[in-house]
Amino acid sequence: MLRSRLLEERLITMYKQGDGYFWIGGPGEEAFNVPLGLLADKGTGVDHDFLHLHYRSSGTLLALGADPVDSLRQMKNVASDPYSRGRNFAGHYSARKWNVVPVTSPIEIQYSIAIGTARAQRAGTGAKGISIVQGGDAGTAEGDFATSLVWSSRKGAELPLLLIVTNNRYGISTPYAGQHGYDQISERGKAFGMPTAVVDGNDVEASWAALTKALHYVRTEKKPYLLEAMVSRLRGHSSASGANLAKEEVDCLERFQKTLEDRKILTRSAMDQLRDEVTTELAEASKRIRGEAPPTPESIHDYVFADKNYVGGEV
Amino acid sequence: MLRSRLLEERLITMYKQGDGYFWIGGPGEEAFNVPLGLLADKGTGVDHDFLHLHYRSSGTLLALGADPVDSLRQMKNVASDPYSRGRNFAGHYSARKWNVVPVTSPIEIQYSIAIGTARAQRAGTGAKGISIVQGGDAGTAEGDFATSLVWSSRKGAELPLLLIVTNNRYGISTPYAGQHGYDQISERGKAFGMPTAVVDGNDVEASWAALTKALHYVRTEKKPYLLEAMVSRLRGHSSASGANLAKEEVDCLERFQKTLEDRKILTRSAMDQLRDEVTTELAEASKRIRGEAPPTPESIHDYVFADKNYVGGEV
Amino acid sequence: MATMIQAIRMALHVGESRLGVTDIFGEDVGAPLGGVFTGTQGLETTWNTPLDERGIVGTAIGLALAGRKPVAEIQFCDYAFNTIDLLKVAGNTYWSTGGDWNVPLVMMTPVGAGIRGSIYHSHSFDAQATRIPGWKIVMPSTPLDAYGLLLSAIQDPNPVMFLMPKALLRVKSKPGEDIPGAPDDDKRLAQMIDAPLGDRSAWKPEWPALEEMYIPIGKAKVAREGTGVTVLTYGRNVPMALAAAEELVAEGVDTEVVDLRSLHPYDWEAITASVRKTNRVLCVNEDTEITNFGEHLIRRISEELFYELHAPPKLLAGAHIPGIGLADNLEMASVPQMSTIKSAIAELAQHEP
Amino acid sequence: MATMIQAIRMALHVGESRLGVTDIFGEDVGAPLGGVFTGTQGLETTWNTPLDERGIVGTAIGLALAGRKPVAEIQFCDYAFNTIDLLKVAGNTYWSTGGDWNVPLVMMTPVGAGIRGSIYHSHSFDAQATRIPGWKIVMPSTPLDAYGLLLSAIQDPNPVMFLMPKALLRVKSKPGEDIPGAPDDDKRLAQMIDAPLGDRSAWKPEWPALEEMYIPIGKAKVAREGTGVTVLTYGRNVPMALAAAEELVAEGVDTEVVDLRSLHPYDWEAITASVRKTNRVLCVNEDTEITNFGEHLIRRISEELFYELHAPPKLLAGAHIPGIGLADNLEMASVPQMSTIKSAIAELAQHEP
Ligand SMILES: Cc1ncc(C[n+]2csc(CCOP(=O)(O)OP(=O)(O)O)c2C)c(N)n1
Ligand SMILES: Cc1ncc(C[n+]2csc(CCOP(=O)(O)OP(=O)(O)O)c2C)c(N)n1
Ligand SMILES: [Mg+2]
Ligand SMILES: [Mg+2]
Repeated sequence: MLRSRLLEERLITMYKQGDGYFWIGGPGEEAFNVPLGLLADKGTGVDHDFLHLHYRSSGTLLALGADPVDSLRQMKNVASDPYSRGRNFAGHYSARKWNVVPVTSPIEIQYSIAIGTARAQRAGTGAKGISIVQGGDAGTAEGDFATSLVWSSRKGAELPLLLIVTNNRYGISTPYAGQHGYDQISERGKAFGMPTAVVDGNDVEASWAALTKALHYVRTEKKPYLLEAMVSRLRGHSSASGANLAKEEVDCLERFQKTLEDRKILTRSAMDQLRDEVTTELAEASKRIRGEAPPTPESIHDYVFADKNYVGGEV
Repeated sequence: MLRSRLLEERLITMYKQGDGYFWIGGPGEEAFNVPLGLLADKGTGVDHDFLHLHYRSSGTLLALGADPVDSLRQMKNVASDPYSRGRNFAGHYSARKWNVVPVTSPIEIQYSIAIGTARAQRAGTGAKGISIVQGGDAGTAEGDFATSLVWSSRKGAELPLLLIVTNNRYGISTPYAGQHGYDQISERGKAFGMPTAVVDGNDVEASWAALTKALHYVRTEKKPYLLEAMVSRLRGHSSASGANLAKEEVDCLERFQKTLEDRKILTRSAMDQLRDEVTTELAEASKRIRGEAPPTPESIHDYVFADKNYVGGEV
Repeated sequence: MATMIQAIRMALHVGESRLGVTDIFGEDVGAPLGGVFTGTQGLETTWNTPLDERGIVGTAIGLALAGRKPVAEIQFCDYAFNTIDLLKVAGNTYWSTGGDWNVPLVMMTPVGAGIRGSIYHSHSFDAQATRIPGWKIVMPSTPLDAYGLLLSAIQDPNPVMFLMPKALLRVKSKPGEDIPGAPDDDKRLAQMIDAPLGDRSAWKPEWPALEEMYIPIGKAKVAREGTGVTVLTYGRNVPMALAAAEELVAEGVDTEVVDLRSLHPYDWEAITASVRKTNRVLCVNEDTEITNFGEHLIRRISEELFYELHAPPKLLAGAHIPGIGLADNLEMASVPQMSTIKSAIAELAQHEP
Repeated sequence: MATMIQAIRMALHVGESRLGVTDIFGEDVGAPLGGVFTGTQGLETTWNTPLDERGIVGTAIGLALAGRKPVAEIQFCDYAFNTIDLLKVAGNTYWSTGGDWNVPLVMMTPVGAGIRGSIYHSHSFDAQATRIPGWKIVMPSTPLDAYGLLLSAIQDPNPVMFLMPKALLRVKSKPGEDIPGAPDDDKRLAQMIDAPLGDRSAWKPEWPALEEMYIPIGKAKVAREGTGVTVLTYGRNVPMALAAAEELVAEGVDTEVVDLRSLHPYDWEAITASVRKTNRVLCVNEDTEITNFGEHLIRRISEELFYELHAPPKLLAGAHIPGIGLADNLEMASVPQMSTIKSAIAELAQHEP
């Protein structure tokens, strides 16, 4: 969690120092997203979980084992960015080795795509993995969210899909209130006969428990489950809105650190020391990658067409 | 109801005799669609009801006062077809004088368009009319149905919209069972806090009552209501599936005629006489319009751009 | 002598029984109907989706990413216009991820006019499709090409769009163009693979011993050799152009008809060779004529082969109007017909520089 | 000296206060933000929609049919590709109903590259838009044109698409091109109509006494007269072409720059006049180059003005790749730049027939 937070802070600093054009990310969602990365069954192919994530998912990626320096590379849009080779914005992860399906900028389409990976894993296929899809609250107004509910819950053809909505009560500048007809988005799952839950995503233990329960259900029943996590948006929407600290929001990291301190699991100074270490490490890394090569102009023509079926297992 | 049924039968005969290329329509929905036309507040502009109908809505149009011969004209695609000037398929009505918004071939988009007319009539505008939208069961899988639920139920910004689903338990060849996660589509409205109801659309009295109740709610509360009518598909999907009689389906007209007879409101022979009269009338009309002129080739370029704002009141 | 729709069905059978196709799906694609044009009758891996094109395209992408081999159908291309964003994603995923995820899927959809389909069963999709980078796009004009292109589409590791010219689906193959392994006798073939009318719950097709045959994506076919005028076309307009060419022989016009077959990537070599030979070029297709794929071809020809042209290049395409009307007069006036193709060729042939 | 985004805001103010505009809406269009580019700050009839582009377009159509005058925004044109079917309906309703219902709405959306917007904030929409019959499509290159075109769009009884060149939104008008009625002093104007940073709940704009000024839809502007080469362009590429033309004066090349302003209907007369004068033509736009609107212009020019051309016509457009990459090198290599426009003009000028 701390590492993920510090990564986002470094990315924001890079943006502010002109080492990147745009920042978007997940400070405020770590207490939920880190457990998600730890609990997912990581690997390649239908026997592991497919992750269709949001653009606030650094916490999940780091928990899966991603190198934070690679996030800096994407921010700096250098050729060595392993997620998009300098093509895409920060936070737009892709990692086939862990079934992390590319994060898409168009809101909510991951919910329509996730029903496809889930279909490949449905009961009877013998596939051991499930699919997990995540997005924001405002985005649930798109038809793709409904597509996901409809397709995953068809009687007799249910899909092993965990639908997650991370509700930070905003879509850019537009507040949750006034845009929805229900109190909680999870209510929309009920009509489709799927179990639903709301969890305080600022509480890491509650998140862990809610995810464990939901994942267990989807894995064993091979049916959909809708989980809504109430989270904070600690740095506003993105760099476009300044990326400054939103003081009115609960900080899950502070809360977790306090718990650790109260329960005497870690001392404040140990935590501060770790913070300093990681901060320095990331600051140095961000300087180092300044020297890495940008993509060449001609490289725009690379990777238009594949000549092998990599996802089909060709190597 | 009888007139509407006989109109559809005539249209099918025309198709079978080569007097038209395609038939689609509403035999089996009359007990619901005729009351809808009678109960709607017809007229032009926001002070009357906007009707966003399905392609099975002849019953509603005739109840509003449409001339059945005009339907034959559309079937025969002659230039005098007032709904589309020989351009569109049978059943694709449009009547600005009665706020009948053009029936669209793409399934379900009427639900996204209806929120616009309803918005023009929402509480506070002073508009007296409401909007009514209708479509089939299978079509509710499209995101536009969800769009309609989301937009019409926003707290504090509710729309006066009656959402109707005519459930004939088929989408072309695909049965209802196996495509949905709930028993009744109306359940989907509950999450959005709107009242819902299911009615036997083969029962004309029940339909009348359900519509009256739903319309009253939408008119007085200026909020959405979801009504699902269980109807029959008496002639299959369209001419593409043969348009033959589906004997296993309940025939609402027969049922209504039996009631009328049982209650001694009309005698069977009086009804048979009416049937014969209308049948002859329509048969003659269909012959007569064979002589009407087809649209000219050059007319394809007409009505690409308007030079007046007719919907805005210019004449 | 199979029809194009039978050829498609046979290719899908080969696909699912030998080439790893795992899912053939779309609205009414599975039993009992087997597709509104019968293209998927009797297959093993078909299933009926909800009525939701966005879900269909999304599912196809997801299945592909999960290592399966989906063939998704959009019932009519007229109903694919709410999915352009998803089609773009299918086309950009390999590029956006710098080669991390390829997206091997096939989308098939009927296109074009010619069946009095009115406004929403007459759309073309070639112009829209060629605007979506990352897709390969093919469109056959004969049953054999349909068979060979569909097999190539199935084997391709990229998203491939297979456009089915609606008006040709029931046209039979010409002698010598039989599907390899299928019986030549059409009655026999129909008995083997066409579902019976009425109850078909107990029916099973008897598949012929089909041979694989691949038509490479990106290769055009000179459907008729000639020296006077080049016609660049595809799909429904190929037989029209061929018929026009035959009629023009009497007028001393020798027409070359190039059937592109692949719209992207297209066969620039074949186009160049033909234009260099005839020095006169007509592009024909049914899509609306502003921002039309034929205009791309003409632009490139004008740029690169300007001094080869002995007459202004010409496009014959659909009228730029909001729809194709139902009445005979309307449909005929909206898209190229044999007669209008014929006069356009004749005019080009007669043009004096 | 207003910026283009201020000019748009002022036009919308005139629209809602005098021309009957009833609803200005879209994602983040209302308070507190007033649009991601500030285009709708301080207006009276704005409101924030759910995050659902299909609902936005559907609502716009419905409001129009109900006799209201909506101006709908799609936050970035990159996110309009899931609504093409609805845009087609807006464009075909008047035609499909044989004149029964017209659909008077305005849709505005930011387009194009130039802000390092990466794959999903760099799309162009001109090629896609010109493929949808029944729409009028405009795209300004100056604040004054933006003002005058938007007022015309609002008054039109048809659907009109107003494409906002993202990279020019903050560029100020040139002397002599002031918005009629707005103060020339930009500080003063900003004080009057730009929302303050921070809490703006109590803020109200002070609107200048604006005069109506209409730029007719369908009329191009000769942005620079010249006799050597014609450049047909619009939006972001206009100032680039003008700068290139100035630099080329030193090389003895006299460039005419035609700013189309309206893409549909477009000003064929102005195009013809310019091509007849210079006999050399370059089309420039940022959209991907296969099935591109510039190809339509070149096709028509090749067909109708073939013998006027003293050099092959040329298109300079976006590379035909799945997206525009973020890194400087990638964006610059993907769409025309001043330097590439300049060399293309020079090459055309030097071409010996
Ligand atoms: C289809 C689409 N429309 C609009 C946008 C622009 N946009 C980017 S983020 C965003 C708000 C998303 O809000 P929410 O779904 O609540 O997610 P959050 O950012 O709050 O996590 C919008 C409108 C987009 N990316 N995609
Ligand atoms: C967007 C779209 N997709 C597909 C079709 C083809 N189609 C026409 S009717 C139909 C079935 C509709 O079923 P339902 O919504 O239940 O209405 P019903 O015909 O049963 O009244 C389909 C798939 C279409 N018209 N529009
Ligand atoms: Mg949010
Ligand atoms: Mg139905």
